Amino acid sequence: MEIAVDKRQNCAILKIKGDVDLYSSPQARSQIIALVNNKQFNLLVDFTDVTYMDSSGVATLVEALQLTNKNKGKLRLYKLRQAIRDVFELSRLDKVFDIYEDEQSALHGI
Amino acid sequence: MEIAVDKRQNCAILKIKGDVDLYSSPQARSQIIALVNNKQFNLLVDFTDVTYMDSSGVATLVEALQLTNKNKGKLRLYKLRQAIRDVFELSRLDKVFDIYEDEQSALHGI
Amino acid sequence: MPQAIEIKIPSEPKFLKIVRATISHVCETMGFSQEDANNITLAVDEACSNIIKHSYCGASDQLIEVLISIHHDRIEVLLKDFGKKVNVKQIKSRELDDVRPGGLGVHLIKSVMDIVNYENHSEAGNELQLVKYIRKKG
Amino acid sequence: MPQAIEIKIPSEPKFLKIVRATISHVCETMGFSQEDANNITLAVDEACSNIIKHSYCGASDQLIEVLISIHHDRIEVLLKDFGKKVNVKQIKSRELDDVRPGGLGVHLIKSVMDIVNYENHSEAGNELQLVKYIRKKG
Ligand SMILES: Nc1ncnc2c1ncn2[C@@H]1O[C@H](COP(=O)(O)OP(=O)(O)O)[C@@H](O)[C@H]1O
Ligand SMILES: Nc1ncnc2c1ncn2[C@@H]1O[C@H](COP(=O)(O)OP(=O)(O)O)[C@@H](O)[C@H]1O
Repeated sequence: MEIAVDKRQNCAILKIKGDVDLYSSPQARSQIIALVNNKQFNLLVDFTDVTYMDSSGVATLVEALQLTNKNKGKLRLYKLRQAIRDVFELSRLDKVFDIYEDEQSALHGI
Repeated sequence: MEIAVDKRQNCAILKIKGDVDLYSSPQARSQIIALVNNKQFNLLVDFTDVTYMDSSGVATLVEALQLTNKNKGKLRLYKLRQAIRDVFELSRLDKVFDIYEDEQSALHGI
Repeated sequence: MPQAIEIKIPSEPKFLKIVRATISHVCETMGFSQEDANNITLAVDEACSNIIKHSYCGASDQLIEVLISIHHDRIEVLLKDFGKKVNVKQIKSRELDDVRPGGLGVHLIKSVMDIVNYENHSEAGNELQLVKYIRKKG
Repeated sequence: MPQAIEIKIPSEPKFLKIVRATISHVCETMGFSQEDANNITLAVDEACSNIIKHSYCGASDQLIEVLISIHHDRIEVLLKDFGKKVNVKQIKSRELDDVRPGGLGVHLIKSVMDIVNYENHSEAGNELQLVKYIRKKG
């Protein structure tokens, strides 16, 4: 897994590539925490190239959601393929997260 | 592996998708032989979506080459990714086959 | 006799991808739908993660055995570890309404698989049997 | 102790993809170049194909064992079958100039791997040891 971070307007776009699993999610977690520590409270996550995600990836995102919420920021996810939507649905978290179709709609009104 | 066959001018374009290995190459072989039996002697093979090829795939293509040559036809391959070029090179067959960059150059002068 | 595939890996997270690739390919050859194949792969992956985290407390040099049996109507996956014996009653995800990081793996495994069976009567370690039936289309 | 991964599959061509996915992932985690990883995957795949074709004469219900050892400087792959004993002297590809279908597998294996060692002193079947060292970049 690799994460490229791109600053746009008042948010950071995290473009994640590869599998987010028990092996890689600690790295995702520390990159997200580093952004929040740098006062980056609006996070957009681009899932276009996320090929797999397990519950440790979901846990990382729940933590990111709590961190951004606490700081009155936003966490928005977009371009999830079906298998990844299914993980959120099975976890009953599809309503807890703000999930968008694409970057444009995720950026809207942030 | 799947092969879609498309008739174009005086040739058949075989678009192969997936891994060509000991499991799938018998199917590739029988599709090629069926085309030759139908007097289709000019064969173009599009490798864009060929993700892997082993020596049984190479063997199938050598047979196709012999069949088309015998019938004064042509066999042309194009859009090979590096790993597949390497298999031809390791087999010292990169000069035996007519290998092209893309469909347009492969169709030229056929 | 069913066809069998066996994989042994060290309890190291970076090798879980091997288990996923194997399960997903086996499911594909068996005729599971893409959705079921993805879900079964997720369930087996979660179960392996739990072995690493809980049975082996994060140690990466222990053994995980994955035994896959291909039946005409179902896939059976048996996961074996040789770590701390689990109290089977404690294997339970958090309440889903109590949103917090973690505590979802067992819920995912149980939502996805038709049979989920923890056993540890054997000499050392634990066994988890996971079964999923092929859904007939239409 | 080196890390070890073990896979057992039936001698059925459709399962070779599992072996390839495993080898290719292991090579990637070990730091082999993409080219070397592809080549090692090819070599192991060719060796498994030869077991199916020659040791097992095409039977698809026999056992292939793949033992992978990860060393800091090399990957070692040991392939075991329990079929017809090979006459090691007969294991030879065709002359490369004699272009005809087939007869390339052993050539590919030998071109790619640093050590290729056929043995069959054991009770039943054959063992093939394949070793590839990691090339230091630059
Ligand atoms: N293989 C296992 N060995 C021991 N305990 C386990 C095992 N799998 C699950 N458990 C127990 O079940 C609980 C719930 O597991 P899970 O839903 O996967 O969430 P998490 O692993 O994030 O805690 C774990 O916290 C643990 O106490
Ligand atoms: N595992 C094996 N068991 C027995 N014979 C083998 C084995 N591998 C290779 N051989 C012998 O070596 C020859 C060359 O193998 P190879 O180069 O792979 O070409 P092919 O398999 O197409 O004949 C085979 O024809 C066979 O006689």
